[in-house]
Amino acid sequence: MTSNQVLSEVEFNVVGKRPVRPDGVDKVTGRAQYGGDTNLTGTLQAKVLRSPHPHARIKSIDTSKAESFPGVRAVITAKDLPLASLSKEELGGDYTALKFASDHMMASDKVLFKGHPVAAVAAINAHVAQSAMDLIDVDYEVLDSVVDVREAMKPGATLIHDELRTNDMGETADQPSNIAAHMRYEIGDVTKGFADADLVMEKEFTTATVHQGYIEPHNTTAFWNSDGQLNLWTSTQGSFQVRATVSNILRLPISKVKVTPMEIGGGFGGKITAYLDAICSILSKKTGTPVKALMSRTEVFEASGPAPASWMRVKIGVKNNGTMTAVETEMAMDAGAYPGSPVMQAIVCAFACYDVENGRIDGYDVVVNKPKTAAYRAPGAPQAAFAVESLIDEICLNLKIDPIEFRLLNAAKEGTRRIEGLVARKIGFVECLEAARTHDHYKSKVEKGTGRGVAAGYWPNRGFQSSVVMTVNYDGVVSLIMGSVDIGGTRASIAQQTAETLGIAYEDVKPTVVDTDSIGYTFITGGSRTSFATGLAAISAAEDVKQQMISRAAKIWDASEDDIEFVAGMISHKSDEELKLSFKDLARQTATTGGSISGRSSVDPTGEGNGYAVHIADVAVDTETGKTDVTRFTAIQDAGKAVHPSYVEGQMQGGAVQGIGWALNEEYFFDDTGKMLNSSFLDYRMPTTLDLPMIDTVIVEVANPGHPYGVRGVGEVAICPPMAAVANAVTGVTGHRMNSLPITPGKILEAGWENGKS
Amino acid sequence: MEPFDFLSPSSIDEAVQTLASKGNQARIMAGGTDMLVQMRAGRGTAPFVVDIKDIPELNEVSYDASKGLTLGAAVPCYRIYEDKTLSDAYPGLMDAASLIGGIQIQGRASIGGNICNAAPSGDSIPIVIALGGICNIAGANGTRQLPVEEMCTAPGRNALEEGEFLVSIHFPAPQANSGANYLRFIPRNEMDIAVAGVGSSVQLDASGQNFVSARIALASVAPTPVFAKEAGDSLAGKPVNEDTIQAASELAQSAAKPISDMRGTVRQRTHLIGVLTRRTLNNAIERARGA
Amino acid sequence: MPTVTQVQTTLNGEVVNFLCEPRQSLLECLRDILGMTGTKEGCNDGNCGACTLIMDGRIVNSCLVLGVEAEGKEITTIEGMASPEGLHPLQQSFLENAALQCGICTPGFLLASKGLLDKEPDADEGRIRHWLAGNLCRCTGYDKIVRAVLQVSKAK
Amino acid sequence: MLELATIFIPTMLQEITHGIKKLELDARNVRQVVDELEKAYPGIQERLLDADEIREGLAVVVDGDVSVMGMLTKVGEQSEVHFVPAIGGGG
Repeated sequence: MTSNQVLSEVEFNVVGKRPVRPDGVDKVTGRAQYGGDTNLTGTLQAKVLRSPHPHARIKSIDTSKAESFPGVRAVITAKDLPLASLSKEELGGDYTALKFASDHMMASDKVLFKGHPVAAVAAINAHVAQSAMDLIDVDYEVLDSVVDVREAMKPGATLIHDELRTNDMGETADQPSNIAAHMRYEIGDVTKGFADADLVMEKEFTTATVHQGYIEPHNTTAFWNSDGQLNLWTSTQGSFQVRATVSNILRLPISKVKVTPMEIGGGFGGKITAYLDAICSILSKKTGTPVKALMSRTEVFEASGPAPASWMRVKIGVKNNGTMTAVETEMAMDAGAYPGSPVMQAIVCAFACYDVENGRIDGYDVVVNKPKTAAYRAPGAPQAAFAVESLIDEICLNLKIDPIEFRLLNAAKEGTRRIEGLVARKIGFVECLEAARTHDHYKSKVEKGTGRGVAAGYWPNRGFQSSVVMTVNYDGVVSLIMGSVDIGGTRASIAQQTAETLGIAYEDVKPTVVDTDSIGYTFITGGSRTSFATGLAAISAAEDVKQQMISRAAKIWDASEDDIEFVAGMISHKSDEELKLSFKDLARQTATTGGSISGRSSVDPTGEGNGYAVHIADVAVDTETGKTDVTRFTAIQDAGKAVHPSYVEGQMQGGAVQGIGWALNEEYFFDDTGKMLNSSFLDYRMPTTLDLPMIDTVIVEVANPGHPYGVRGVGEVAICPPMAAVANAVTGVTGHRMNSLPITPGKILEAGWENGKS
Repeated sequence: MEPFDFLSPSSIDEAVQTLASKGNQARIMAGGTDMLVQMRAGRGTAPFVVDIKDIPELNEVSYDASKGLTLGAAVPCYRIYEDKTLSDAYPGLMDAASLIGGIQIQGRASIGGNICNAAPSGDSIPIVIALGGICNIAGANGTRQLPVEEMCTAPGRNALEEGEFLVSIHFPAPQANSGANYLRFIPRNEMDIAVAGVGSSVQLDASGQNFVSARIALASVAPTPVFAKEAGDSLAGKPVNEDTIQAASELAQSAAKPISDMRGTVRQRTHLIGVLTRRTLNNAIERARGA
Repeated sequence: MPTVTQVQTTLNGEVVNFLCEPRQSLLECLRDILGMTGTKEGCNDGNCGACTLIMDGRIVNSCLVLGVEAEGKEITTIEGMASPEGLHPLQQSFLENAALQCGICTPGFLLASKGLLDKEPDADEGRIRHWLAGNLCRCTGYDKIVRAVLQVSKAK
Repeated sequence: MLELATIFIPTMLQEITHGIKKLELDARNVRQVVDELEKAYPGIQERLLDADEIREGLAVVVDGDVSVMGMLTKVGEQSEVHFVPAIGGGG
């Protein structure tokens, strides 16, 4: 049994192969230029002064000592932001949204989390900036803080925003509250569904705040030129997103802002939000020189956006044969200091694996005194999957039904209507479950002292806008220009789709990621959309090239375009066998037939890729110490079509391992007031090489009907099943249901003590 | 980081003079793996950093089966576990040296530095105490010796007077039929701070069935590493069996005065001390019998 | 102004002189003074391994080495791993095995792996996992990295 | 005879539609859908729209395709129209 299987339905020439990535050599030789490697002549270094308090009113800020510190060139506070100088009327639009965005970048009146920026210094180097920053006096009036999501929801809880009122799908509540929004979706008759059940189980689950843990800290370099043009070189998942944020906060027309995305050292959703860009921009405007900022690891933990902690209640009714009759969940996720947790996305994902007639989901978006949460790989879905898949495991144990059989019995398939109402098109969940059932891992004996858990997950994989331009060089090599930042190999996967469409060699496509002035709007790299949506743009641009090449051939042969076809990289006359040109031959002749050829496309695909995954985890537990070890792990996932199977496997393995970390050891420790206590890689315990086995993979390929090669998108769903798979495995060996993440050794011991075992 | 001047004396005398002239303005650096992190966080910054790695005595590793081991205070961990003679003679020391940080840290961090850093969780300290390590300290008034168990006085504070520095640690020669082991409990398998740690050394009689003596020390369960003297002493002259080991582990538990923090609760830590004491004693016994 | 010290070191086989402040780490000196940005900063406190380089034959975190300590040392960074003849076998293996996604941890992993295989050319999976525990990667789940190192290890 | 589009009323707005979960309408785009809904159930428009665009956090889905044309999105005969949570992205 090989450890990496690909269950292919269709073979292509380039798509589905494993070429070396175009940016590979630069990345193994240290030549690749990441954001932090940017070094323009005369660059100043910036440091951001951050609040030591999770909740406080800023009474005054005295920057005078810092300003006069030798080597300091500028000091700014929120007073330097347009929010401070323009009236509500001048700002127009949604004043609250702008205030939230601007205050998140730098607090104007209150700090809402430890690490909240209050001032920034630009100096000749980072040491000087740091020393000067320590001289800034901020007078705070410390306020009570609220940290726990359920505490924050209680009536009478300390209010974080005086004006925030619950938005119940367009209806605003009368009283202020920390509940920013509530949303409910319901299908069928839930009461009747539960009444029809033979067994109804209900449990509560919680998960801790976790971080994406990308290894490269946030960084940016800004240069606000004297002509008014603002240039940014930064590490981001979305250069256009940075442009939008900066232009919004600084009240600049977007055309005045150019963002050059540098190589990015990981993001997983956490590098969608722009934290440093506006700050460096203002410092650059004040100093007239480029200004660069690099977050420390502590700043990354305390002041970028982690994934929310959550509380969830899940209730499931089943018949004795295992058929689900009704489901219900309430989910509350903490948004951090400003509204916008991913709970609304969790609503779509929570029960999307199952075909169930009756269901109700309530989601609450709750503000607390923690850093504002950001996207993290399938935002919202992993928490929901942990709760739902854990309870399903409990039901399987109760009914003595095999967990894969149970899921097969209830699996969502083509035509299944989800609770929010949408109907599944062709999806591969059943195929994933079947691949799991027949996998060597699942058939193997469970070792003594070890438990085995199974869990599933779902992510919709929606499309969004992408733009691609490609030019045909005279040597037949195609320059592929795109706006999608390459985090994990998308240059390769887009080049492969381009080569496949043009019928040319992969090596004859040269991809480049360009700045916001050089390509049409392109949405973030995230949400498992890039290989799918930017792939669609590349395919469409390649079709544009093909059409133009047909018209060139028509000129050369003095034939009608209708008589010419472009098949597998050959341009030929349909009826005259003599008239035939390879892509390269014709490329050479473009100079004399009207000049270079450029293809272009901007797309905004509307369908969903619908990713499903099933994971199997074996976890050994030392019941005397509570220590866990993942001894075997298999990730099975429907990729639709794996464009580059190695990088698909990498996404599956990486997602699984982030999930294993989330399951077992990763968490923000906060004191009672909301101060993070473990803001380092030493104490925020991400898995190391020594904590893991090889991660076996099975790529299932059930083609996505919405993409010519069947691509679905693969990055997100891989993180949805592992927490429950691991938790279910731990339950298997300890006999205790672990309903709170992370499942630390301490919690395992406590569970044993409470139940009078071990 | 605040600016500092970097001084690297090349002899003990020079170091003594340097430290005497700078007084409390100087901070001593060996591997720097703890110190640089602290200074970067604004803790313990000083106008002068005195690097003692150029001093020959601080790099000394001399082992003699009859005299024991003298381990220079700046000797990085890898030199212990990569030296087969040393790791055979002091397997407990090897246990600790090979789990401080990752391989990169072990290329720089030293046992001496670990002791002077005086963290309650210092991974090498319990085993050095269990092995009866003695600190050789140099200062303006000459040299003095101090048992390792007296070196740590509070979290991050050691018994060195101003102007003094640790030159080396001396370990008695391993006795016949002796063995030692250090284990810590961490949630991951590497790169972590001990939730609890136990170092045990035992000497058995020729039959291997009875304890001659034992020393047990604990990490992460008090403001300083703990020498659980009564726990070790309880084994002297006793037969090797589950009951005597259990009794010793219970004494070790009562010597532990842990707090609850983000790494663990009082109950968890006390429980772990019991488990780890048993496990380290059993491993040490096995090594003693195999030796 | 803070004291500035001249440091002479052998960097990737060449003798190099540079001026630095004592408080500057070797990582800073490489990146900010010498312009060698292949060595990456991930945490600046010795817990991620992104800044790993080889100093006198040992792998170290360059964020925990002062620039002044490089005096008289021999240092290998990622920039010194490939030769004009081509990539180092580990670099080639990382490419072929897709052992990198974002690539930020890659230089550190390559240097750490080189440090291992230079000493133990036949390191097995267990040894590789133990040796690389000080290098964090968040993208790959380590599987392909370990395989890439194993491939070179077995080749020897 | 013209076939009507089926509009699924989000659960939270069914209080406005007196418990009606879905209804059929003659509408050729999302704007007409909203207009028709407002005619039948005054007050529903302001729950769906914000400044004449679909409210932030919501997406209109017509026949399984997420609308990218907002109020201009075409609604066909026998189309299914849903107002569902918007989905962003992760990593």
